[in-house]
Amino acid sequence: MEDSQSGRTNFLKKLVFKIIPPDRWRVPVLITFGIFFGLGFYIVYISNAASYLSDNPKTCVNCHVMTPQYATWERGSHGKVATCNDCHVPQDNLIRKYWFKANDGLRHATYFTMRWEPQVIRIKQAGKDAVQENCIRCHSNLIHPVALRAINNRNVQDQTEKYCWDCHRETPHGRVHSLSSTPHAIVPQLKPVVPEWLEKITN
Amino acid sequence: FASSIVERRGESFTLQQVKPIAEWEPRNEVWGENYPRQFETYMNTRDTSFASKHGGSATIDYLEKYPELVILWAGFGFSRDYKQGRGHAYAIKDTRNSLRTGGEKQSTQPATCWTCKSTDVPRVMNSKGVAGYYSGTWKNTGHDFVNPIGCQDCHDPKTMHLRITRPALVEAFERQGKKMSDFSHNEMRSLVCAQCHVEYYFDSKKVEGAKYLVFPWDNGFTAEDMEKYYDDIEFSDWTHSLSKAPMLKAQHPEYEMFKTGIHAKRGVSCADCHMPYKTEGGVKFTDHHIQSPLANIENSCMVCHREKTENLIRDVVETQDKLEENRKIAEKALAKAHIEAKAAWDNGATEAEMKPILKLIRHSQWRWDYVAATNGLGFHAPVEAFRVLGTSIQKAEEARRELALLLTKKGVKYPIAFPDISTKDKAQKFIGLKMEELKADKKNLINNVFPEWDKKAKERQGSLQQY
Amino acid sequence: FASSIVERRGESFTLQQVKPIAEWEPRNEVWGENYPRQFETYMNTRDTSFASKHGGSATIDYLEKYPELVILWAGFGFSRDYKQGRGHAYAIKDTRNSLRTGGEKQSTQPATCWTCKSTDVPRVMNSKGVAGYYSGTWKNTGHDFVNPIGCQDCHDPKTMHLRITRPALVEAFERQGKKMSDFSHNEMRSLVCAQCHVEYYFDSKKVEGAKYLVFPWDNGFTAEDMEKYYDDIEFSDWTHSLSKAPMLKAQHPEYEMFKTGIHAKRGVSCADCHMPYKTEGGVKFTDHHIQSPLANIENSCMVCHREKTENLIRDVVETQDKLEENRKIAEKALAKAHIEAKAAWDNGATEAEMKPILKLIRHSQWRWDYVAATNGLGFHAPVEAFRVLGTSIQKAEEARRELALLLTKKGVKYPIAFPDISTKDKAQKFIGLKMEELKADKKNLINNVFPEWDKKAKERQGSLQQY
Ligand code: HEC
Ligand code: HEC
Ligand code: HEC
Ligand code: HEC
Ligand code: HEC
Ligand code: HEC
Ligand code: HEC
Ligand code: HEC
Ligand code: HEC
Ligand code: HEC
Ligand code: HEC
Ligand code: HEC
Ligand code: HEC
Ligand code: HEC
Ligand SMILES: [Ca+2]
Ligand SMILES: [Ca+2]
Repeated sequence: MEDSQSGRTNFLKKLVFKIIPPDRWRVPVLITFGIFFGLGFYIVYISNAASYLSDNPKTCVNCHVMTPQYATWERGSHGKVATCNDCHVPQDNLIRKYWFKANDGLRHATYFTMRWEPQVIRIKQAGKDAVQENCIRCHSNLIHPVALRAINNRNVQDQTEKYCWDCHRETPHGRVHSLSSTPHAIVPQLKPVVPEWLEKITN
Repeated sequence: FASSIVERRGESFTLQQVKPIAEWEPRNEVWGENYPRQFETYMNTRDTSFASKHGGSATIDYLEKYPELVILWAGFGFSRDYKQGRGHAYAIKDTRNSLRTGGEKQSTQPATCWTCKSTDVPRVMNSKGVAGYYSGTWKNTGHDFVNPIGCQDCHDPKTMHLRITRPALVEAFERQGKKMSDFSHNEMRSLVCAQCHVEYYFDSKKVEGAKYLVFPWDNGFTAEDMEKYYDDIEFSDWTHSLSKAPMLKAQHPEYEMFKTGIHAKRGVSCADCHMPYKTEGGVKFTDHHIQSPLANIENSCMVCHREKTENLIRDVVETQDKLEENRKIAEKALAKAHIEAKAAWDNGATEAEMKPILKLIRHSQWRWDYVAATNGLGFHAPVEAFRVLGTSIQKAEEARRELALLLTKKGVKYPIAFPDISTKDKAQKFIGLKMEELKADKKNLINNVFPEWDKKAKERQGSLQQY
Repeated sequence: FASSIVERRGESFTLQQVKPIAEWEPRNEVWGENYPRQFETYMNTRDTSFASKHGGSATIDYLEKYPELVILWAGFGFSRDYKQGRGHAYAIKDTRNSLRTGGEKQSTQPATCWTCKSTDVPRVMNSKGVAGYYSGTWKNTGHDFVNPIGCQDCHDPKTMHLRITRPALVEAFERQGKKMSDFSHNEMRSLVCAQCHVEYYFDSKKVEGAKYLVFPWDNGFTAEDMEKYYDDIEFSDWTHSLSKAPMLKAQHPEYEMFKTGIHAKRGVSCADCHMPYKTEGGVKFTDHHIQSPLANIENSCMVCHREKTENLIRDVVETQDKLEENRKIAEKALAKAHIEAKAAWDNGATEAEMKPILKLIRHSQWRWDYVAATNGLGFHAPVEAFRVLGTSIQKAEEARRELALLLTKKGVKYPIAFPDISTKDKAQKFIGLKMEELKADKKNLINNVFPEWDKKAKERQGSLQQY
């Protein structure tokens, strides 16, 4: 049903070989990288990326492109019981958790800044795996009755065929997904990131 | 780079009119000054590069693709020329150039034909009155209609609210006891399309001298409901030149068909698929590049269906392929029935003998056309399309059985010899169309008359956008 | 909390069985001691109270509802008795009581008929060998099959994993180059059903003296693919007693049809709709009360479709009503074709004249049956069902055209007089069935033979559950 991950490691290997530049290019490449990282840190600062490390869902709506998900989550039953990160970030150990977050956070920030986001954002494979694990983590009592372990444990580990939300299609973000899917939703106001003095000068 | 994040936070959602729009303003480019995003995307309907398996904006010459159609429409304008519709911006151009609207010498269409082609229609209706508008001829009024389908047709210039500008729709609902104000905002997102993408006929009796545009919905929206409506008033669009059957022509009953499908039942509107929302720079707007949604699966279907693009395309095309298979079965049977009916007449069949057969042909072809004329080749409501087609096949074959008996009775050897109608040209020659003459006459119209229309129009409105 | 996933992954995959289950254990109640929830819900398949518009567990006598079927199956067992399937727990009872399995004197069915009815099948196959199992007669082996469809058919007694126990399915896939282990867990949730809910025929040539069960899928799963398969091997289930056509019988191709539908393409399995999860006491388990999902919309459909119950029912029933409309068109045409073919024979038609006509009838009825025999009346794959039905209608009517010509040629007045077949009784009388005799013979079987079967079985297995 879903895109497979095979060939990914192969692809990474090839990428590494491709990325290492020929000798005479190394200096310009290094400089370019420097600029990139510098700017990168600036983005991290200005986009409130530090807040990304917290578990407060409000930090997600720092980016208005996350509004539909926030709005649908907040008004659903999970709005009362689970934060975004309860579902979207691995919860089994701290290293994995923050590695995952950093990875995602930087990619999201880059996409957002570059306006690369598609009209309909779709969850990636790594994200799916994380979410699925989390559904199971909370609802294990419903799907792991002791007597049924044989069937469901196998099912759980081999989750490439069926995700919880293949059946529970409305949980938690609803059926309709798009940047425009909750046009007038009332969500927490964003904190200004432009310092007051700059605000005064520019206005 | 970084500042763009800051900037994007300030993006706002308000609508503002820079320049107020005059009440009857037909020029899309003038509306466009206020709404550049909508105008820009609207102008993209001029792009004719997209072709899907069965649709798209690239021209499909249906008579070439399905030559039987020429036989089915013998004696009627559609046998000369019938193409898959293109973008709204081409509405004027395509109507002018179609051989259905005739040439300089021979042109028989009424002004009513303009109704679904131009933003000038509301303006002219306002000045001449509705019946007055319906009374002219297509050719004499051509100078009045130069702005293709656009903003004026669907929007109120003050508030930009969706509104209905074509009386035929309002009147059809009124006869059913419904007011336009009964409909929800979501329904309006389909009803603006239902002004045009519907079955219609011209009523010559309603107002003396006028070809009044009427939607035949008094009994309901199904093929059978409309068939009964037409039978009851003994209406026919033309008499078939081979079989002499009193025929009906179905035209693009997209709205009627769509209503019976699962998408409509789930509250999906035409605009959801054909005009999906887009968010650009934090501003949400409606994509006015109305076209096949297969050109834009990511924004249209995927909003609701989290599937791979190729799967969604496959689903549509599979349904269409299957529909086409059964459609062709009906088409071929009907073409033979018309030709056999001609043979029966030629061999002395009587009115009384032919009457029940011609009724079967009329009904079969109407039902086939209800399906075939609906754009989307069945996708809008697969179950209903197939159901109606099944009844069409049965009636066509029943007609052929009766014809076989009648022909044998008249001493004709059965099966009779069929002409070669494997291409559009051959089929048109067989039914006696003089295509060269028609094309030459059209050329004169294009060269001698259209420039005058455009000149007059430019004088009237001050500017003339090229589409 | 966080560590729980890691931890649980280490848990062993073995099942805690209160009482280990023997390898060939056919008794559901014994399995049930370990899995009370599944057993309890399984036993609910004895409930016959639910009736939907076209399905449900309450008995529908199809021959009463559609009397044309009697004509369509003249000369074949189905013309005596054909009912809508009931719950799995009735599989033995209904097979025993059906007039298709005959009576004490006259009973012609092979042991192969037991294949899809009993958990005893794997046990007997193991002891007699597959071909040995297929070689007995239904009546002589009756004592061996007393436990209706159940756990043994779908589950491995050690691990409770889903598994395939019927060789016909495995062999069919092997001929296509597929192994059962190629299929995913999700596909297994449909494949366990595909052991029985599929088209089949008995191959008498494969093993001398055996009626070998074969699924005719070598060319593919569509009606046309199987038609070609049967034509190529010149197979027919029987020769029609009126038309003398070499006929095919389609039986419940649910799996084949389902595969062409949108639900299958989206990865939905039979079990999703017919065995949805149920929650009870904080435990989610599979509801083994297999039945019409319309009895249980809340758990089956609504998990995926957040719609009102009545809307979902309406959607199903509307599709079914429409399919029934076209199905009846084909049915009536076919009934007439058979009767007209008889008239043609009666009036001196020759083999050569009849051959092409009989082929049309064979193909038309096969296609009609492919759709009609599929439970769910089209819902499982509406588009495919309608497509196939459309081709069936065309062929039936073509056959009737040829028959009309032939009859006139033979000097018979057309249309011929048709008998009154408006009820099952009248239709059965017309085709010459002596129903009283058949029923009396069945009564003897019930009274004299079944008690012996049950006695033998009880001795063999120690206990006998009443269903
Ligand atoms: C800097 C702006 C920004 C912030 C803050 C942000 N996102 Fe996103 N997010 C995006 C953009 C842009 C995309 C689309 C990227 C793509 O399509 O790959 C996205 C995509 C996603 C996706 C789907 C793609 C995937 O990686 O699987 C998930 C899930 C997601 N975000 C969750 C979150 C959560 C949870 C938070 C808060 C902890 C959050 N986002 C905060 C901008 C942001
Ligand atoms: C109960 C678990 C859960 C919670 C809580 C949750 N999500 Fe999700 N999220 C999901 C699932 C499941 C999907 C995949 C949906 C699909 O593919 O249909 C998803 C998908 C997404 C996507 C990808 C785009 C889309 O619409 O599918 C984004 C972005 C996202 N979530 C952001 C968020 C944000 C931001 C929050 C908190 C405000 C949040 N999620 C809370 C389960 C959750
Ligand atoms: C942090 C724990 C947590 C996670 C992670 C979580 N859930 Fe839940 N979920 C709950 C709780 C607690 C409730 C009960 C809420 C209530 O009763 O209002 C619930 C309720 C539900 C319900 C019933 C109500 C409804 O909204 O339909 C469903 C279905 C469900 N969850 C599915 C999921 C799925 C699917 C996922 C993963 C995408 C998931 N849950 C992830 C804690 C969680
Ligand atoms: C669920 C989505 C959906 C809805 C709702 C919908 N359509 Fe379509 N429409 C399609 C698809 C898919 C096609 C096939 C396009 C193709 O074959 O390239 C199509 C084709 C068409 C076409 C022909 C376009 C072409 O290029 O072949 C027209 C005209 C059309 N639709 C009008 C309408 C109207 C009017 C309505 C409402 C009454 C409507 N549609 C509702 C999806 C939809
Ligand atoms: C005023 C009449 C009118 C209205 C209103 C109208 N249409 Fe059309 N539509 C047409 C005509 C005429 C054409 C064919 C133009 C041509 O071929 O030159 C057309 C063509 C189309 C096409 C084919 C485009 C292509 O590139 O293949 C689609 C799709 C379509 N319309 C959908 C819609 C939808 C959806 C709506 C409502 C949102 C709508 N139309 C409203 C008259 C109208
Ligand atoms: C009720 C609205 C309506 C009326 C009245 C109407 N049309 Fe159209 N016309 C449409 C729509 C909608 C389309 C696009 C869909 C399609 O092509 O099926 C279209 C498409 C066309 C096209 C381009 C495609 C083709 O068929 O080659 C031509 C030319 C055309 N119409 C001519 C005419 C003529 C001539 C008349 C008068 C006899 C007429 N129209 C009356 C709505 C209408
Ligand atoms: C065939 C019908 C049709 C035509 C022609 C049309 N529109 Fe629209 N327009 C719509 C529909 C449908 C919507 C969505 C309305 C809604 O959902 O509230 C819309 C929405 C809009 C909006 C509201 C903001 C938005 O994007 O949703 C503006 C502004 C607009 N159109 C401007 C224009 C302009 C300018 C033109 C001419 C270039 C035009 N429209 C031509 C049907 C049409
Ligand atoms: C606004 C939501 C929405 C949009 C947009 C939409 N659909 Fe659907 N679609 C639905 C719903 C709702 C159903 C009914 C089944 C269900 O509840 O999931 C459905 C059913 C279907 C089905 C199964 C029924 C059938 O007719 O075969 C297909 C295939 C399908 N859609 C394809 C498409 C394609 C292709 C597009 C884009 C052209 C599209 N849909 C756009 C909501 C939508
Ligand atoms: C998407 C849901 C769905 C799936 C998947 C599905 N079915 Fe069904 N099935 C139905 C519905 C709905 C009916 C109609 C019930 C009625 O009319 O009461 C039905 C009817 C039936 C019936 C007749 C029951 C009756 O009471 O009339 C049988 C037998 C059946 N299905 C078997 C299967 C098999 C075997 C599969 C897989 C190969 C399957 N179904 C897959 C929904 C489904
Ligand atoms: C071993 C053969 C066999 C297997 C395996 C099997 N079935 Fe059946 N099924 C039957 C028979 C035989 C009947 C009819 C029983 C009767 O009428 O007495 C039946 C009846 C049914 C009915 C009608 C029940 C009613 O109350 O109307 C449904 C629904 C059904 N099966 C679905 C399924 C599904 C879903 C599966 C797989 C999960 C499945 N079956 C597996 C043989 C089988
Ligand atoms: C490949 C599996 C299979 C074989 C072999 C099979 N059946 Fe069935 N049978 C089924 C299924 C599945 C059903 C339930 C679905 C239905 O009724 O359409 C059923 C239902 C029945 C029913 C109850 C419904 C009715 O038709 O009245 C009877 C009786 C029956 N079968 C008798 C027989 C006989 C006699 C034979 C041998 C000629 C036979 N079966 C061979 C699978 C099979
Ligand atoms: C017609 C096929 C069929 C029959 C008969 C059947 N089952 Fe199942 N059973 C299934 C399917 C399908 C599943 C779901 C398996 C999965 O998704 O992993 C299942 C699941 C189970 C499970 C795992 C837990 C759960 O509920 O999901 C147990 C235990 C079980 N069945 C016991 C039984 C017992 C006991 C019987 C006899 C009374 C029985 N089954 C008869 C098809 C069947
Ligand atoms: C094959 C379809 C299917 C899949 C996959 C599935 N579920 Fe469910 N789930 C159901 C059905 C059906 C119910 C309704 C049972 C009931 O209400 O009795 C349900 C009920 C639930 C409920 C209880 C809802 C309530 O309203 O009380 C929760 C929580 C839940 N599922 C979580 C999950 C999680 C977590 C997963 C992934 C591991 C999952 N489900 C996968 C079909 C599914
Ligand atoms: C496990 C999920 C699932 C279950 C259970 C399910 N469906 Fe669907 N259904 C779908 C999907 C996926 C589609 C395809 C359209 C889409 O993508 O939404 C669909 C499409 C449909 C459609 C439109 C296509 C058609 O065939 O007309 C109808 C109607 C429908 N479902 C009704 C039902 C009914 C009734 C049931 C219960 C008997 C049911 N569904 C059970 C997932 C499901
Ligand atoms: Ca018409
Ligand atoms: Ca068979």
